[in-house]
Amino acid sequence: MTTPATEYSLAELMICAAAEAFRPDGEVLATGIGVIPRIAASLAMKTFNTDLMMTDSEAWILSEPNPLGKRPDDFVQRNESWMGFSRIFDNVWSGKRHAMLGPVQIDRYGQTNTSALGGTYEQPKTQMLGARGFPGNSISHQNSFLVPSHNSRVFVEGECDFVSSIGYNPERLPKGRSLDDVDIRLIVTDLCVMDFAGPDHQVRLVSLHPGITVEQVIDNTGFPVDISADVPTTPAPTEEQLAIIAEMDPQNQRSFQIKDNPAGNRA
Amino acid sequence: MTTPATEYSLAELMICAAAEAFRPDGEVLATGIGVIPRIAASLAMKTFNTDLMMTDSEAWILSEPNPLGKRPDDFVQRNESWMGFSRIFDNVWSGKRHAMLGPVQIDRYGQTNTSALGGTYEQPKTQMLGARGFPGNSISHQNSFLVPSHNSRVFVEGECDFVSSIGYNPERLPKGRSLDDVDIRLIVTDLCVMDFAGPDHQVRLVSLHPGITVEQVIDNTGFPVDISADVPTTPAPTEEQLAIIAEMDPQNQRSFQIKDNPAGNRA
Amino acid sequence: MNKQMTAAEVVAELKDGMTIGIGGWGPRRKPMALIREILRSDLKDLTIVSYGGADVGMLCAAGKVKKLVFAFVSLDFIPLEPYFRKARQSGSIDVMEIDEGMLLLGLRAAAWGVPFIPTEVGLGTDIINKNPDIKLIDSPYDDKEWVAMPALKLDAALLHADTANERGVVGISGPDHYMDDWYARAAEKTYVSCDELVDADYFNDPDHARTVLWERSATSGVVHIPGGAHPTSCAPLYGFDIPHTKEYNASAKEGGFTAYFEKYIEGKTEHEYQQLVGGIDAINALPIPAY
Amino acid sequence: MNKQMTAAEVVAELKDGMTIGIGGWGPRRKPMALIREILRSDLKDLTIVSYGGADVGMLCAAGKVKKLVFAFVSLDFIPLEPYFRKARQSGSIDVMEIDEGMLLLGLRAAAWGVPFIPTEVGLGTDIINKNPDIKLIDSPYDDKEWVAMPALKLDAALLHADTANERGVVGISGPDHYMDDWYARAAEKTYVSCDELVDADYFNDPDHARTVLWERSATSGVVHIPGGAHPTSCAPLYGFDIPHTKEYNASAKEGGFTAYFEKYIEGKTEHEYQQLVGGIDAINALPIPAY
Repeated sequence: MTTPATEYSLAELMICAAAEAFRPDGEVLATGIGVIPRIAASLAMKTFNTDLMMTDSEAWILSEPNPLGKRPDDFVQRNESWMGFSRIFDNVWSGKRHAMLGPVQIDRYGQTNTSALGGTYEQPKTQMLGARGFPGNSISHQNSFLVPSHNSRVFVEGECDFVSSIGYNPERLPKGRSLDDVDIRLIVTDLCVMDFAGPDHQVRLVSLHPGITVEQVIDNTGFPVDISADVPTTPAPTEEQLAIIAEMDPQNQRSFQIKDNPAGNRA
Repeated sequence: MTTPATEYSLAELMICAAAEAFRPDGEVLATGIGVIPRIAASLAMKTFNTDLMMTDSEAWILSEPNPLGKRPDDFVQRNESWMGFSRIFDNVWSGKRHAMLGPVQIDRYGQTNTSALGGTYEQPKTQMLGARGFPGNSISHQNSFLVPSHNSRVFVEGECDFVSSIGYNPERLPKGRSLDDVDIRLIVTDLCVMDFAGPDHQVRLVSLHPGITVEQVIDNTGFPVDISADVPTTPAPTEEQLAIIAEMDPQNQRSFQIKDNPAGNRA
Repeated sequence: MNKQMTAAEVVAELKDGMTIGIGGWGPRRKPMALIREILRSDLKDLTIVSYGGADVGMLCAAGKVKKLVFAFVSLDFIPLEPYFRKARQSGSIDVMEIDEGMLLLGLRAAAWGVPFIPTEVGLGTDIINKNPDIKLIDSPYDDKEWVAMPALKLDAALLHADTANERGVVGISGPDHYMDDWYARAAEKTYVSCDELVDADYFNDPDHARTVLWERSATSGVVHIPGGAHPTSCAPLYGFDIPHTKEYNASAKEGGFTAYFEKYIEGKTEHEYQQLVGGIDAINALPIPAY
Repeated sequence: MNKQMTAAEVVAELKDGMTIGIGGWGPRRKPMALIREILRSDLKDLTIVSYGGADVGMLCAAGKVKKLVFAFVSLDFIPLEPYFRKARQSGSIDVMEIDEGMLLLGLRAAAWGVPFIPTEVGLGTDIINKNPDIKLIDSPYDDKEWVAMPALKLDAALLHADTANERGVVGISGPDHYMDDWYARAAEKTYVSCDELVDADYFNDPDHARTVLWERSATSGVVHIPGGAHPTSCAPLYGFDIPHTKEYNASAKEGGFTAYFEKYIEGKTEHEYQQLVGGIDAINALPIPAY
């Protein structure tokens, strides 16, 4: 699995970068909501972390991830156990899960917003989905975020308008708990990969996508990011990874995930 | 259903008396543990309270009660819903259940003991089953008791050696609750039927089995019983009831429940 | 006991101000025929507890909702529910916004007759800040604080299932029953619409009895309405109606809910509604989606 | 990950003083081969959590038990467990005696990572008086007192199932899984003995996948031991061994546990044990009882 590809899309680069989030997980349920996170989890499960578990997005855990979209009539889904929505919470609260989701706002503490923008809480300017499972996910197990368009409307300067998930905010630390109980892994965007390994859980730049500069990240992030002198470049997908991605996404849904489906190397 | 039988066993009389406990229940799960309580619940379900529910004593709720013992090979069990032991507690805590059980001790408050006799709690003289589900049953739903041998070792003078189930004891009333929250219905013994409708929930004599005297009840009960001047006689089974009992217990297990299987009328 | 009722009889048993739980999940297995009957009634000031989809949107649009207890409201393939958004953005409903798992715990607490279940879910988030009625407690066993998720006691639950019998035995044979069992157990009264009314022998088969998630004592009424979940799905019988849901969604921008309501619901029987959406055969032919 | 282990490897991972949960119910689906392996070991000072049968009796008789968390101990068709009684009547074990449903709540609290679940069960009884470690609490939502049933966190759970695969997917196809799923979820490590080791495709069938009650991430080890529940039952494969259980029960009065242990367990492999009780075919022929 070591032949770097020369041609690949940004979406494919992001899939491979996001798959890395699941590498150290061991045997957990990998939940990737959305096309890129789901292919990322599938790629991890089919390569470097075969102990992962995934669902069919409905009621079954699978021993092999399903390809995206409509499948041939003779397709046999590799069920492993029943996993209705009510049982998902037994898994969430056990901590044996890693969710990768795409919130609308993320602040310097890793707090996210999936619910309401602007106005007041009683009358928001823009109502979105709601808190969903973010409160429970964030305090129960590891989480990563996927941001298809890295800008300072997502990475806000202040706190999120509504805080759906707990982050590394000392002001909100519950009694008897430590900030180390929060476990946010990677943020994968269209510009870079970040984590929370800066000083005092500050957001840190892990790698820049090919052709992206530190300045682009700084300019498009509403809060300071910990940036080392020598930031590595996000590794290109390997040919083997691209083949698995194509197998998992035969209808090329990934090509619609990033505006204009740009190439991965923007140098 | 109105032809009184002239020949019937004491066990059959007790079955019919015990079935009365389930008459006013409406739609609840009737759990009769032991031969007489189970036939009693079956009789109630097949006659005057067809809304009752019963299980197969394993994992299924039935729409018709199973006969006792080994059934013919072509027998079709009338399943209605899965009801594994874990789900039983959802039913218990909903209050929609009536259990009829046979504890080893019953005191004046209707508290019962199924666990330990004599000695200390750390080292009882006689260890029995344990508290089982009695604590939960007693505080969640209505309960009745079946006592095959009415004597003052069962109906103890003081409190039970170990209190497995809550009763009408003001000393043990939990904060914020009322003695009326406790709901003990009938006690059916080989001598009589009793309930807790005396003054301040005192045990009251409801009816005497044919040929049994008030003195026999008093002499064999370790605490005072509320007894009216004119105590009725427990009604004889009807021929129709005996036919159903025979159908539910084709191997006549009921004949082994009371020592020497006496006749119901001991006059 | 024969528990068969009509949808109108169910709605007649509901009262203004009640707390009503609605089963299903987003666009899946919602008791939409019962919801339509509520829309036709003068019922009002309801507190709705739901993993919400168009059920919540329509009730909001029709002004039936005083307060909503929710973790999300979504049409799924259309992420945002238009009429729920309008209600929120106009400040016209009170909300108790909680986590999906907290909603489950609240139903379980109600089902088990306890005032709350402790959880750490919600700590450090605005779920706690925006819900002063949800209390934090100490534990007698550690030095941490915990969220005391209160029991969500329902006056009534409205559910849709594929099979039921007249005694109130309800079978859900699709792959997921969602939290419907907990709605049934948390409610004072539970009303179930069903696609198929089966006879008692149907459940003799252990495979069928396995699809029964609560005792019939937790079912108050059964309404036989084939296709009654439309435009939401009822696996394994039919999928959701994507074109109809798109039309419903678009109505929020063109004509408003009044236009949708007049076209499909007002003064119409469920049979007339079904004719307008293609008829029962078309409903039963809606494909189950794959993800 | 291949999670296959031997019974000896499982017991080697257990440590003195651990809290160990044992699945099944009374004489039903107990991991008896694993229990026998513990009896052969020098493991001691265990806290056992069990809906108890001969598993508890044998561990008590062999002096392995420091403390027992229980609601009952029974052989069912023989109501009282002789060696549990001896242990209690000699005052040789500590106990936490609770209600059957409280035990379930304690496992659930541990599974959900919360310190307790409130319940009214136990109020007014000696369950509370004899267990000073079980605390009463007030509710922020009413003026009543409640029992705070503490989480029963297990260092290990020992379970027996009819099917499993090498990755730790466990299927229980008998009519009842008892509380085994909650034992698996409440435990740091869960070890499962199974009658049949199946390949991965077995669970592709939704009917088989339905028999799986917890994710494989909650299974640490799988031990393939056909007949491993003997003398308890493993429906639908075999019933309990009534004659053998009667002999075990009688041993308490004649010869004591030493005689039973020397005859069936000490220095013997599981295969030798099975030969002494009639062989695996005889075990598989034990009839399932009807009540």
